[in-house]
Amino acid sequence: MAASRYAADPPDAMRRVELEGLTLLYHRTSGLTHFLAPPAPEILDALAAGPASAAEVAASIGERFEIESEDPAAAIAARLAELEAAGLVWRT
Amino acid sequence: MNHVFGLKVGPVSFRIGSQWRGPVAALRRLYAGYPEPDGVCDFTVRLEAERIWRRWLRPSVAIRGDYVLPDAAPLPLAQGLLAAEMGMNLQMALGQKRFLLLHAASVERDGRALLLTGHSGAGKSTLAALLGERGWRFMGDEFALLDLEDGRLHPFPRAVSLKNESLGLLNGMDPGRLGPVLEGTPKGTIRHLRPNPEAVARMGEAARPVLILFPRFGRGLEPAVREVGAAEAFMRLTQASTNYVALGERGFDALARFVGALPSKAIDYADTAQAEALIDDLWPAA
Amino acid sequence: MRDARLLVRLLAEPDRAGEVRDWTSLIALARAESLIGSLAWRLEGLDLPAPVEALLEAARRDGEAARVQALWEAEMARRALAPLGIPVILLKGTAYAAAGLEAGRGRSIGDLDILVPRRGLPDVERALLAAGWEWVKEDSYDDQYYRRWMHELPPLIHRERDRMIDVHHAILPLTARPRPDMAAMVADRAPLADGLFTLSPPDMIVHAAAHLFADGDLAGGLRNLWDIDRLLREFAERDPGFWTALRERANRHGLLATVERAVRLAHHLYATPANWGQLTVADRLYCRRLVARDGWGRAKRPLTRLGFYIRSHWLRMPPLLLARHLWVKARKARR
Amino acid sequence: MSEKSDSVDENGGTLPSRRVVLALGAAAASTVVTIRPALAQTAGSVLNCEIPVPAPQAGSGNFIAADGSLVPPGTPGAYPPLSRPLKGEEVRAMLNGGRAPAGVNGEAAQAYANYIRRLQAGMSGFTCYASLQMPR
Repeated sequence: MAASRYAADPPDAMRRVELEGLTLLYHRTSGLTHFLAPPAPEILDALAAGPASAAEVAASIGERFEIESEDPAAAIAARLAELEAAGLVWRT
Repeated sequence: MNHVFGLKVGPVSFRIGSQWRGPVAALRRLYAGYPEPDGVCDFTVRLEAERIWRRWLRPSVAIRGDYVLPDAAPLPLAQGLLAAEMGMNLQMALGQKRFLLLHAASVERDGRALLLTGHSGAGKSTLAALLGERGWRFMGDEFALLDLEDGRLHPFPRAVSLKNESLGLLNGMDPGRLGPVLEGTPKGTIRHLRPNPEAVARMGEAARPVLILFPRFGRGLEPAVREVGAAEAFMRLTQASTNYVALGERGFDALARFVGALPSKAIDYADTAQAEALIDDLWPAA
Repeated sequence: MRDARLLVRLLAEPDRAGEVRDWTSLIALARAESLIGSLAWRLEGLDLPAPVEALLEAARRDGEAARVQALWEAEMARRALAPLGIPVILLKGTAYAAAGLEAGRGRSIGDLDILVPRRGLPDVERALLAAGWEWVKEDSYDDQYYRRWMHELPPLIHRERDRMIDVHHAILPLTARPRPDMAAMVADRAPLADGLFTLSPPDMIVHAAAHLFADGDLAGGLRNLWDIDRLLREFAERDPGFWTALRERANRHGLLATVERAVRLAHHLYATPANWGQLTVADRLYCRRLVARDGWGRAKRPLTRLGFYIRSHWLRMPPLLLARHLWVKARKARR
Repeated sequence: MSEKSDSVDENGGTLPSRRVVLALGAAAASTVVTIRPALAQTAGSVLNCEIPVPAPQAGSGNFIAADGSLVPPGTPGAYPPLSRPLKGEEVRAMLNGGRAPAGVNGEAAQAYANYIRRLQAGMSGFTCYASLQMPR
């Protein structure tokens, strides 16, 4: 089975304000406000380029950051599931 | 409706209709000196019998109006004034969309406003009423209205509702400013206090907010001050607002600007003298 | 203000706003009829007293927020149901908003209403439950009653977003006497850009009319009739053959009389450009019922209302079934 | 997030910029919190409300199990419906301090409290419950 690919709204569908290391995000499509902790904003940044699988998201983040995690794949999958439940990403 | 009363409080006007004379007579006394609505009212409140016969037989007042909550329970006619107050609060909580509505008290000095917010029992009403008699201008004890365009606070100086232990504050107060003692209400004994003439005369003057306080009251608490981060303040204020979500992006922008521009602090106090001292300490730096 | 006639007149002819003497009553009445958003849009740009304009501006923004929320709920349902490959047809307010129709402007939108083919119901139910929706009611009688006799699943609510969804497989209860051709309705659906659908224009009117008269006691009827006026104007403007298509379609669903009455009432109250004959005696009773609200927002004419309430139950169920329904409800109330 | 000073890569060259360390969090951690509408604090000042236990539309004859779920009448260990709706203040006391309403024993009160916590929008009593909840 092919891995799920995830998509996110384009950056102009969101208003982001940084407050003390957290990202306050207003999602125009839903009218909802979310508080995001790292790495959720970085995942949205990675998806701004277009749909990607969890592994591709991890790779893209790895290019910009030094990743600190026991199990990066599981952690990214868990973060994507949270973003999906909030409606910020969806499976294509 | 048989008895009608119009009332303007800050930038908001109400039309209150009642099937009984009592509640409207009490409102007229309590709000003597308040301006009348100019032209159109933002909200309509109706005080009416739940069932036709309940107008005469053990009369009870159902709180109705433009916006209603299905679970609201009626009050005995003797508490009609409280029903009117709750009716106005309900319209604000459910229907106010012109301002970001914060469940908070506010007072002003030298054109700068202090916002006090926290859940029931934190002492906002008592503190605002007290400060309003001691050189501050009382702006409101229940709702603060944040302007979505310019970020200023609009006054909403309704009568202060004091409960139970706080009633001591009314000792020595001009009896002409007091409402009737309402006993046995769902919140205990309640008595209303009309804000002083300055607060009423200046109800049209908005003020720039400079400090947010989250007071916490408790016997045995040591007086203390704690910094509240902007993110926490944002979160807490969304939960203190009934219309934050409904205002959409404008609410988001207004609130993000608000918490970004102002210091927020939590204060603990065990009596009003301690709270006053803490506020006096914090105010000059704000 | 003794009834809602002034509100009706202003919706039809906004230029007469200068005649309003009592804005407070008009606004209370419009709020009570859920027409404040529609009124605010109709009066946009007119020279109104500043406090009135401020209130209407807030109502327009509020309507916009409601639209965003309703479309979001539809999108979340789409994401949950997309893997099933079943057509999902938006109904009522959400459909008007999603299709960008004038009827959706400023309209308050409550629950999300969707229509799916009846054979797809079990899958839809499972997919929604898996995506965070939960049953609102736990009573088994109501549940059976819904499944056996109604045209929709028992209502579901999303546990995070607190929004309800009504999943219909027909536009009228299965017990109602007219039996619309649901297969035809589903087959003629109109696609939206995102993979969801609405009903075809004639079916949208048929559904709105059926909803107005046959399904309910005419509560909120003024707003539902306003929907019909807006839809009729827009569809007729787009397609000159629309009126004929509407008659044919209504006839096919066994709802011609219902649609005709809706058109007559809309013409009478909102000056919809379609003269489908004189008002009947019954029509006049409907009009009385529709405008029965005063300037304090209070419902008037309790007897007229009661008559319509009884009638609404009568229409939904054959008499024997109705008796059984009322009997079970009464026994439950006594327990 | 923290920053590491310039590091040397495997080829012996210096990376052009400092790399930011990004912790991905444990699988069970939570990084998204959504703001929900609040009638919250306006609570007591706004209304004097009542909560029927259970809500009529949830089946008024049903009993309430210890975890607050509805079960058929007579289920062992479950509690009968309350004959009168609870007042907002009674509910607040029950939820906050565990104080039982007059005429209700402690264990039953626990079950009723759990029932109220499970109320959902659309059910009788929900708006009252929502308005009684306090922000954390």
